Amino acid sequence: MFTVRIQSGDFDAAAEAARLTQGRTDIGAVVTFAGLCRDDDAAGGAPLVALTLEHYPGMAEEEITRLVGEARARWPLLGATVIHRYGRIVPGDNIVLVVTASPHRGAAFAAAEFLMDWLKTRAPFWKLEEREDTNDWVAAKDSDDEAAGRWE
Amino acid sequence: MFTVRIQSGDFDAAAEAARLTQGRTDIGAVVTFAGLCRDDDAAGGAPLVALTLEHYPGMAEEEITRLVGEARARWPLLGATVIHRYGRIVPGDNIVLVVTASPHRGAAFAAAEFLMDWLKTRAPFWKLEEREDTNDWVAAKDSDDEAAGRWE
Amino acid sequence: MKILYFAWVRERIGLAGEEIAVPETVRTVAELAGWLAARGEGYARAFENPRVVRAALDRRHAKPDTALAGASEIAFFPPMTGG
Amino acid sequence: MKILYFAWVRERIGLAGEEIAVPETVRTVAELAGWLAARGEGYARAFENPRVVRAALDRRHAKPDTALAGASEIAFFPPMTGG
Repeated sequence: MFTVRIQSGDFDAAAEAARLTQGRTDIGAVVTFAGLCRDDDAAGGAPLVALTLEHYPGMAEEEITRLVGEARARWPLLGATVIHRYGRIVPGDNIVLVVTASPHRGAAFAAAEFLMDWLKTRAPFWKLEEREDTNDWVAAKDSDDEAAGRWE
Repeated sequence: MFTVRIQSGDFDAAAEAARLTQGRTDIGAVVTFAGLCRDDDAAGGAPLVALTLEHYPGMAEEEITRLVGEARARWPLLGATVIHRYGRIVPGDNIVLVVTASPHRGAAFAAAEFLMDWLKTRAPFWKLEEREDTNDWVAAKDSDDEAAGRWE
Repeated sequence: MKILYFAWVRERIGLAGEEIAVPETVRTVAELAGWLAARGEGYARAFENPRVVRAALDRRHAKPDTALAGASEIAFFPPMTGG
Repeated sequence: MKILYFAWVRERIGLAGEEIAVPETVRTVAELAGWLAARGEGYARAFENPRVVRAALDRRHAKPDTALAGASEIAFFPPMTGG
């Protein structure tokens, strides 16, 4: 089962992982990645109040679906779920979920990491940081381009 | 919070992950690995009825605690939970859980994979495969030694 | 042609999207960005550093030299920061 | 000295563990394995390929040339297959 959802509400990581494995005996490894909103206290900066995630409706789901297809072409996946939230998110809350299921752990780990790396650089989402004194768009990180580049 | 448990009963992956993040805003990434008993249908073999996991009480917990310490020395972890079951386990059931929490996804992924690779080759557990016609001890895999070796 | 703007590209232009009749002489993504930049101050600021503005044509990532061809929807936005 | 056996080492020897007075001439893990192998048929089968039997001394992985020194517990077992 392969699922991609873009939603404003929270997700239940456990329920999503359970949906991939229930009633099956061919899955040996399930890797779940949850990305959370972190109060990173930028050096000298004011505390983060919230993130607002803007997205490109339609393309967000289509692009992530293409990434899942690419992951399936590279690794023997028996299931995958990707959920990305949009809207206002406060520190400690979930932002993104990736679950991969495979007979073997190496494939499940690699596919989850691949999906996260590519999500960061290709899924059309933009983070606006709301701090006590300012609102700023988050700048893309070179380290994310490098992380995605290692799969090419 | 760092936790190692060896138990015969099942675990709740979601509850364990939630315990690591609740009330905190400094965690950006949580990686959860669940290893399941798979009916692998060895070529021409009879179906797997169950696995029985034997372990070395005392040493199992101590050795995994040492591996968690090694992971903490290598990556900036804010929490980790490792649970390994023993006893009779049927296809589809959980065997092992690794949860890692970190500010950044790269560290959480790497630490979870490191812990799984080293668990496979260093934690004192042995699997007895119960099939319809035979009971056999699982042989260690060269691929597991190679997976562990890449961290040295 | 339907043109969409996201994040600070949207804020600078002051519009989430618009329907524009693009001249036939404007053939690529980069040419469209340059043509839009001449429409006013907000557009000029949005495209002041064209290398950091990304584009999608009919909801697929496009490069500066990608031909607009018969595309019906184009979006301009900053490098992505989701995940 | 407390000696423990696991998995097929335990099955071949027919014991999960035993308390044995090890002669002082037996100084290393490999020497102890060799000395045990001479105790009977089950032991001989357990240690017939000494390279595949692993050991832990006081619950830490040990190598064939690790000295028994003052250890109080040693365990012999096949390569591990957990996880």
